[in-house]
Amino acid sequence: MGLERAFADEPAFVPYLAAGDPDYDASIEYVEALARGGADVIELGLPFSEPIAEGSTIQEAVVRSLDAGMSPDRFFEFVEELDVDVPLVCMTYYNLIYQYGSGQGPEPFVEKAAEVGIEGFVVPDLPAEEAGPLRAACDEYGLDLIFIVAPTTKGDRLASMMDQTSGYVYVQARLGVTGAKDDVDDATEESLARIAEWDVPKAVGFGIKNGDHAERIVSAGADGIIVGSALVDIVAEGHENGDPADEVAARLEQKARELKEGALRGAQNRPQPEGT
Amino acid sequence: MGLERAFADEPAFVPYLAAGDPDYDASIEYVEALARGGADVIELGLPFSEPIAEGSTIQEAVVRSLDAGMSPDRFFEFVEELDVDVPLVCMTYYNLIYQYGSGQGPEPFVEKAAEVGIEGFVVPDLPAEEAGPLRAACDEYGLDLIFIVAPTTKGDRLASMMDQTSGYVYVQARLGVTGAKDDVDDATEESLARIAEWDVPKAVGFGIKNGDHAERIVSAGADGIIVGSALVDIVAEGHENGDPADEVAARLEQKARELKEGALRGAQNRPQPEGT
Amino acid sequence: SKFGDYGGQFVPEALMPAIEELTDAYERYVIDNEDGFMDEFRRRLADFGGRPLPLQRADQLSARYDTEVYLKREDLLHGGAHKLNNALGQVLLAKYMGKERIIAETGAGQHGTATAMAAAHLDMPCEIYMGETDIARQRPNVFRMRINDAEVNPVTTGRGTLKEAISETMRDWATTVETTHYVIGSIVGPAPFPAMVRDFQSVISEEAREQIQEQTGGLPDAVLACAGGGSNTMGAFHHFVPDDDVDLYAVEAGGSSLSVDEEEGVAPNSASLSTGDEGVLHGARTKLLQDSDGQIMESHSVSAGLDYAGVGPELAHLVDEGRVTPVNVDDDTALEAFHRLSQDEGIIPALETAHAFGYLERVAGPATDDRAAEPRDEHHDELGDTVIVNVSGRGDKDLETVIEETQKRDLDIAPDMSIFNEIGGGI
Amino acid sequence: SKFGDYGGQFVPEALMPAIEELTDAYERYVIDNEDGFMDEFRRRLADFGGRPLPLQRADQLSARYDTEVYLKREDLLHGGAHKLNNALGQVLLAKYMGKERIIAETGAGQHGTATAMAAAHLDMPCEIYMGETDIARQRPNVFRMRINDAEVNPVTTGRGTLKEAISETMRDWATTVETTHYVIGSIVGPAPFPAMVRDFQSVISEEAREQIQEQTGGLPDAVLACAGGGSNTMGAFHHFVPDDDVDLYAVEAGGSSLSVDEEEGVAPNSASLSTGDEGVLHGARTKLLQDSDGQIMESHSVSAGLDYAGVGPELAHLVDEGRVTPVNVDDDTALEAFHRLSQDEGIIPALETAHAFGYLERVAGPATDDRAAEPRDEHHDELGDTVIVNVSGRGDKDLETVIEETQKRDLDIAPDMSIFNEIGGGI
Repeated sequence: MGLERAFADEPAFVPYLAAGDPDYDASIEYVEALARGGADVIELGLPFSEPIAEGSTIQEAVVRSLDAGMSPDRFFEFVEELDVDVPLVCMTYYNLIYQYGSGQGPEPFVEKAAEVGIEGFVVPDLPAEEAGPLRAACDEYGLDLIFIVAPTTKGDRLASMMDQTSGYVYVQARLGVTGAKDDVDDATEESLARIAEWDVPKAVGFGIKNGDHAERIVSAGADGIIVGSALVDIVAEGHENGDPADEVAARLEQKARELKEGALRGAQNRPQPEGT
Repeated sequence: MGLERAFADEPAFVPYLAAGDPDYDASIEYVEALARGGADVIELGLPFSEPIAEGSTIQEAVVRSLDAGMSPDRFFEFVEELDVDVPLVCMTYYNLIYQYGSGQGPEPFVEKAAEVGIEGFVVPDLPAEEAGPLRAACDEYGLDLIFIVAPTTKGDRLASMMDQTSGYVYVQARLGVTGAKDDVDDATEESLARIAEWDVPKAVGFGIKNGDHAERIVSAGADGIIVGSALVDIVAEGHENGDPADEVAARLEQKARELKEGALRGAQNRPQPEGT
Repeated sequence: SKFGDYGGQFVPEALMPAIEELTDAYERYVIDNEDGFMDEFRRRLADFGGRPLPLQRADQLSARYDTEVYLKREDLLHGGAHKLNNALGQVLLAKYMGKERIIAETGAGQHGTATAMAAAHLDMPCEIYMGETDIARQRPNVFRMRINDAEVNPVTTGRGTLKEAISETMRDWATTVETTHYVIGSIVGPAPFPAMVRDFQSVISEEAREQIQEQTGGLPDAVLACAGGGSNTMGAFHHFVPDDDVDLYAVEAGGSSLSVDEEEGVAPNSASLSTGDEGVLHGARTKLLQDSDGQIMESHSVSAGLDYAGVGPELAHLVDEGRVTPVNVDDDTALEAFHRLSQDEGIIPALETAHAFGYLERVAGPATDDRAAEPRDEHHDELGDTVIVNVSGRGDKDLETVIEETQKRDLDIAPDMSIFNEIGGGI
Repeated sequence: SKFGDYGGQFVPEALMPAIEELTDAYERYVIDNEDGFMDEFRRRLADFGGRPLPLQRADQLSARYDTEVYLKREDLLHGGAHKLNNALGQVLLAKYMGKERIIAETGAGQHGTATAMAAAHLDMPCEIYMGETDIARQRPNVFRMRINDAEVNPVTTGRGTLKEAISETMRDWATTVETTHYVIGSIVGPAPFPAMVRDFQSVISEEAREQIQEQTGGLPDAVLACAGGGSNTMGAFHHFVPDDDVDLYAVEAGGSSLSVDEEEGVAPNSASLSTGDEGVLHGARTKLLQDSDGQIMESHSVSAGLDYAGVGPELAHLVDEGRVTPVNVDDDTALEAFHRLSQDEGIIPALETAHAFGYLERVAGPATDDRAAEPRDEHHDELGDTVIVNVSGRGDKDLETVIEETQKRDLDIAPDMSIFNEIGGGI
């Protein structure tokens, strides 16, 4: 439980890639390029065969990764092999976590993740109501469990999530799944207002494509930005064109830099809070 | 009313052809060939578009004739043009007879038929129950109306038909429609027995293919034989092979001769009635 | 055995004894319920067929036409059309008569499939005659018959369509009358078929008459049914015939035109009640499409099941009497009505059935250029406030035809299907 | 929202408010009949759907198995399968909830067609997601949906089949929850779907339980239903669950084999109750076909409608409790049963349904080499003297598959179709 530290000094840039997309070795290079590009936390997707919460961009990444042989055990090897100095979060679906313990619950998966250096989880199909056992295992091994707050999340549900989330909170900036729309929704400010009193950093995701988007989101009050599809697009395009992995890695690094810089600009623009 | 005369001296040979099969001119030749071959009465089919009582051989003849333009008016021309010295019977379906009078009933058709020299009718879809108007018109113009006695015709129906039939009676030798089976049913004798007291000549049909069949039927007591499919087969085969009409006519004449001679042999074999 | 001057028994002599035997059986079992025949028939119609079937108020159509429109849902009968009412009745009757074998002919295949189902249900061997052209056009129905264990005998004579199949079935029957029953599929053919088939189908109007009274407290102002041979028509009308205030509309297939090509012997419609005249066809005197010689014309309809040159003699009689009003709608109107019922009510009707709805639209629908002269409200004088339409069958069987014919016509109401052209696979 | 340890709500946070709203609506309208919702639902099921549906004694099968076999005739429901019970219920509920739009996913197309029909009937815009591979394989169903005015959205991601269509529908819903209801087609998905779909489908056992008592004076010894997702299964079982003496058999698709190819991630069957183990799929904890990592396996069945890697959580629970017995039959046995029911009873069943009859044959049928050791009479100990089989749907949709799969196998019972190879035309 320490992902908060990545948001402490400046707005955090939190990129996502599906581990093993399009193959194990290239993916190692790509993740390392994101770290070089300024990532503060990296969300690594462990692909599940039924990614019901993903947009088509990430869904296709998941298929590429699975076709190339990714599995939970390979994922843990992947994490161990990574040469990055950035906190890593595992983003996956609950069945993989649950099943790793041969039906005994999430604890064996969390134990193994902690062992290889994972610091937290995002589990898109695990709402707060079903999260008890995973939350307990995370507590046991000192890992964070990050929840997603949607624009539709209101009232009692917010309170219940506030109790359970740690590390940071993933703020879904607008309705829809991980997506590729070009606009940055003005509802970001409103979303942030609803969780203003939460004491975890607020990372905003869904739809951030470039430095300008990043800047506007941070200006609106986000403690960090989460970017997935825009990066996966670069991987997909490189794969389709048969580009060498180092070229694709360079593009990812450059995109990461653009996004991080946008976030930094956003922090400068941010209106000073009144009062405090 | 005089077709009985054709059966008076010796067993009658009654061939059938569809008028106009495969075309008007050839059909004239064919009918005349039958006369030369020894026909005592000729049944000329006036083709109807829905020949429900015919076997497939005659059904196909009907289609050829219709396709070549046969119609009731052409049929009457056909009859007028024929150069034969044999009584002619028109075999057709009731709708053509009925409709010729523009829905006024069968009388106009019968009048026209009488005018061109037709001496009688066989109407396969007109049972005795429905025959009143046609019987009356035939009486008015002096034409015969020939009914078909089936193996299934029994009891009251026989009596009613006996009252109405004139010229000759068409004895269907076995169940089935005009057909092409090779056997001559032994039921012929039984059929004849059922109408033994009728005072019209008994012509037996359905399935007679050759002189031997003809002989056996007459031996069994028939006053005449009716032959259709075996002759239509010759027309069909000639048409399919593109044979010249005169060759086909020669074959028909030969077949007619064979059948007539068979019938004559049959009469010699016939057991002398006891008593009378 | 007559309906006025119509009807009768114009069949080959060899069949007359079978017709007499059938007449006797019809009177004993169907009319007099001997051995509880009708009880068993009704029980099997319920358990096997799914009767009674709903009389459903059509919400969207009622609003559209400002008239209470009720649907008699024969499309829900086992097999997907009213056909089973008759097929089940006749196969059961054949069993009571001690027959050992069932034959039938079929054109579009609906009667064949119903007969095959009924024969399988009652454990009777069954053979269906079908023209080879029709077999190629209607393969799903052919497969259904075979799967129900019926023999399907391809008829190769002539053009290989319904008329040849009828001849071939007659021929079979003429040879096998003693052991075999020929299940005629409509209210046509020699007596007693027209009356018997009507009696089996009259369960439609028997139910509908009770249901409409339960639901509305009164009788309808009009009953609409499509009419080809006329079995669903008379089935839907029969129990309303004595109700003089109930108008009965027999909606025929107007095809592409009501005019006739005598030269080709083709009537591009199947509107024998509207345009035909008296003659003798398939065993009965009735109204039919014929040329001036009396040769039967080739009929036409986009709906294979209406595509017949004759019509039941009882309907011909009721039209002459003025009790039934014959009307017709053309192929285009029927196709539009097919799409309208599918879209507005969630019921995909048979193309036959769609004709009845096409007439409803023509009489009661919103004004169009064609109808500009007739103010909207006038239809109430014609159809009245409450109308029953007989949904004689479902349209799954017609999907291919509808798509093909719709694309030819570019109808406004039709759904856009172009997306599927880009994705492979046959219908 | 749980059935023992099964069930739950494993969905993205964005959907949770919609799930809560639906739970509230389910409790008010379905459970408490607020605003007469259930009355309207039942009225529409009757008028539009054709309920009640018969419980028919199967004469030939009863003789074959020396057991009273009763058929619950869901094949007669409008649309041709039990699917409409649920689709109509959910679309009506969406209307009561003030939703303006319906979405659904479909694999084989049966749920999509039922939803499109219900939406047309209730005048609700409707979009159906369907994988492009499935669109190419199931074109008649695609056309039916379009003809009922539903948009069909081809899903081109992945392999273009059901799983991608489910993801795509979830994605739509996550964006449009405020105005849109997602009609899930079986007793799967997050709570309240499993309970709600079961309630809509439970009309099957409600009717059957009354009918069997009317007809036999007592309860059956066993109820058999095929099980894929399990909606017809729970529908047929629900009201018998408290009757401890009534054995409940869920007949799964054994496919070509019960063994699993972990390497390929393929289970050549869909027998998740028989062979699967606990996991989380599509919003619920249940039994499913997965590899040792927890990745979902590709399932298989000759019947597209059973071809699903999961099963309803309530069924998983009832199996664990010992109340429901999971059994399975393989593709061959199901095909044979398809032909047997078609030939012996005149009912062409869906291939899904045929599995239930395949089990009946295996347990109660005449001795074969495989069964030589089990004497004929023993089945009475197992199934008892009176058995209800749920005929979940009709098989018209399966004709192509059946013919193709039958020809591959050369089954003794299959009708000879070779005659049609000589005559042109596609299916």
